[in-house]
Order: sequence, then structure tokens, then C-alpha cells
Amino acid sequence: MLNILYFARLKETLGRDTERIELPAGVADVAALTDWLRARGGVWSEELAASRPVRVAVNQDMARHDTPIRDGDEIAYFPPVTGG
Amino acid sequence: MLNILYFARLKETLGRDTERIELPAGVADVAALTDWLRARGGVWSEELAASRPVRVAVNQDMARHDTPIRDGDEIAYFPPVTGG
Amino acid sequence: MNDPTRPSATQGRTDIRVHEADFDVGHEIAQLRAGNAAIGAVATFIGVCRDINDGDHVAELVLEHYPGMTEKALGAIADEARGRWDVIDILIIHRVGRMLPTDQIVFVAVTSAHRGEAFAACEFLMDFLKTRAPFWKKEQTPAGSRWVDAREADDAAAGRWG
Amino acid sequence: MNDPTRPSATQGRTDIRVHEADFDVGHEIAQLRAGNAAIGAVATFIGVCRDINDGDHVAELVLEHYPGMTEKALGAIADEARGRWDVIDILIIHRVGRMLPTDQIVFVAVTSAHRGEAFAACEFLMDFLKTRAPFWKKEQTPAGSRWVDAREADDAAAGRWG
Repeated sequence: MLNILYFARLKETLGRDTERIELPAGVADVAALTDWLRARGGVWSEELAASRPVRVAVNQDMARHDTPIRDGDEIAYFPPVTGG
Repeated sequence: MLNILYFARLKETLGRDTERIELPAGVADVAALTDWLRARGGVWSEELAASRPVRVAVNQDMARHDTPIRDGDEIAYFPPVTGG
Repeated sequence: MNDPTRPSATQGRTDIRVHEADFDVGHEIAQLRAGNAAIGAVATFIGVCRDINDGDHVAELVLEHYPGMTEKALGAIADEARGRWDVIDILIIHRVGRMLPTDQIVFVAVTSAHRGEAFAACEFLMDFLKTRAPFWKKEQTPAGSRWVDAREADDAAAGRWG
Repeated sequence: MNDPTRPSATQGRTDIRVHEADFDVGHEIAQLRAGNAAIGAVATFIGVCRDINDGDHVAELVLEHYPGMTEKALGAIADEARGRWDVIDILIIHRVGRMLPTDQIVFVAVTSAHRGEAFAACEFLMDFLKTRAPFWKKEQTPAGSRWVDAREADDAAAGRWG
């Protein structure tokens, strides 16, 4: 299982703050998971488009496209941060 | 008249914190006044030696050797500052 | 991160807090300094909610965060600051939830023997907090609510530190 | 220097105080910020008396100053900071007289809309205060009392600002 979290604008446009999914076949890194989510179409393909400044964290560390994903991981999608 | 003030180490070694003197003949700038004071000899020539890091203010503004001195001015001699 | 239960005079402690409640900067500074005669410098920064942003009136601000990752990210930023400068204490308090103009949002305090290290570490912590810690601001303006966009100036500020 | 009796939200005031009495930083910060929703950033610095300097134990410190010139020099430094950065308020408090380790010596606080200006102006004020304001420290150590020598590091810090 993967635990996927969404924050801020993404949480609102995607209509959920968390979901649990089986690790999709063939998904081994962040880029592949993002492609898989984008394939849901509609807002998913819009919000996760490569042109959008989406950030990803894996197990609460900032991740890159090639960061590996394994069963049991916590993955978070969110816009660039604006705290402070 | 000139009002001359001494601070910190200079006040202690010169044994005074203030003195009032007539503007000495021929003294028109800081360098000339310092020469005149140095001519008192003893601790005056030691403490005001050109090799010493003495600072001078004229009318409460930091001065240079060529800063003019006029009758009625307030002149201060002190070591480099160490506040804060 | 240092063990916050056992500070020493020269190594101090790292203290990171994320919560809704407001904080008292005078009290926090006093606690940080309490009796430690090795401290010669205290640099602090308070981020405050303004009533205007990008030219629009802001009535209120809601700060969302990523619980767990927030503390982890701030701890990593504090560790990085300790690796770069010889500081004694690091305190970071960041509020989340609803805030009004003039409300305090964030507080960073750094103690050190000398001022240069305290100033540098404090500004570094703010620059990295702005770009690496998972907080998001949503503003309530006359035109409705909007998520605040990340500023290029913040990336540039963080980039300065190499 | 701005007229301290008529602050505006975005121009604020310059407030300079030199005295023997201690000060309450929490109170001062609250007074500075009071109700001004144009302030987004507050950078502060507290200089503290340490119990050690140049390797020797310091039992107490006596701060001498040049009354009149001190306020004039600090006012000029504050004016220079206002010319360089878009700040709202500047507060400088410097104590004189006898101080013990852990006692507060100096407090500088700068408010601004944005953090970069507040940090820069606050550090600039401290660097210039250290090299241009007529204060002198005398330390009481086990070997007797001694005047503190000016540090080359302070001249270098002030020199950075060009």
C-alpha cells in the first residue's frame, strides 16, 4: 500500500487530502507514480501536468522525479511552500 | 576658548576628563591641536603619539587630522570605540 | 538535533514548535538566555501577518502545514545551521491555523557568543524555512480566498547561501 | 531622524535611548509593533555581557560613553540605515554604567514590510554602532581591570557595507 497525501491548493482541486492505494504495477519512482495519477485524467492531468510547479515528498523528505518509491511509503503532493 | 574632553583610557592616563584652554596661537586644525597637546611632554607625548590609535571628535562628529578647529569648539580625544 | 533535555552552556539546545497558539517573544528570549553567561549575542526574527499583500487587503490568513514533515524539515534546517555556524541555541516557533493582521506567525531566535554567527544563522533559518518547510498560506481578500504563490525572491534568498 | 512623536504606519519612528537602566525586550517589541499592520518583519539583536573575554573570566563590565555625541552618532547611523533600506521603525537602546555577566547591554530592533530589509538594517546598525558610536568597555578580571581593545573583526564587519 501507498499512503498519498495532498496539501493546500492540490487538496482542494483534487478533492481529497489523503488516499490509500496498492502500489501500481511498474511504479518504482516519483515520476512513474505521478504519471500513473495523471492518467486518471481531468483535474489530475491538469494539476499534475509537468508544467505545474508541483512538489513531492517521500516519507516526509523532499523528493525528486527519480526518488524511489516502495510499498508502504508515504507520498505527499503539494505546491511550492509559502510559510514564514 | 576650547572645551577639550578625554574618555576611557585617555581620561585615566592623562589624569583629567575635561579642560578649558584658550585656542593656542597657530592652531587651526586637529593635527595642530594634537601637536600642541603632545608638546606638554610626559604622558601627553606618549598617549598622543602618532603611532597610537587615538580618535578625535570635533563638536561631537568624528574628525580627521585636517578637520578645522575654531574658537568655541568642543574637542574630544578617545581610544577606538568598543560598545555594543 | 541536540537532545533538548540536556543543554550545555556552549552547545545549548534546538527547540522546534509548531502549533496554533500565539507565543510571547519576551518570555521565549528570557527562557533561552536564562543564566547562560556564554551567550553574547541573541538575534531574533518575528514574521507578522500584514493587512496587505500584492496590493490587496488581507482580512485573514490560514496557515496549513504537513504535520510530521514540518518538524522534520525544521529540524534538518536547524542542524544545517549548526553545521555552518558556531551557535548556542536555536528556537523556531511556527504557528498554523487562522491568523489576523498584526498577529505573529513565526519566531526564530539564535544565541551565540558573537553577533556575526547569530545574525547569519537567524537569517539562514528564515530563508530556508521559507523555501523548505511545508507550510502554505491562504489569504482572505475582498475578492475571496486565494492561496499565496511562492515568491521567486524567497528562492533567490535561499540560493545565496550556496 | 524622523520626528518620534508622529509615526506613520509605513515610515514609523526612530527611537534612540542611552541610559543605565535595564530594558524589557518583550515590552519594547510589543510597543514597536502595536497595531501597525504594515509591519511584516521584525529583526532584533540583543548584545549580552559574557563571563569570559579573550580567555579571561569577566566579573563585571563598566560602559563609559560620550553623552551628547552618543545620541548624535546613533541618530546618524539610523538615518544612514533608512537611506539604504525601506524600513519602518528603528529602535536602539544602549546601556551605560556597571553590568554583570548575562546582563543585557544593547538592543536594536528594526521593523519592515519584508524580512530582507529588516535583517540587513539590523545587522548594519550593530556593525556601525560597534565602530562609530562613542562607547568604551572596561572589564573587571582576576588580573584587575582593563579597557577592552577595539577588534579588527568589528572594523571588517563595518567595512563590508561599502
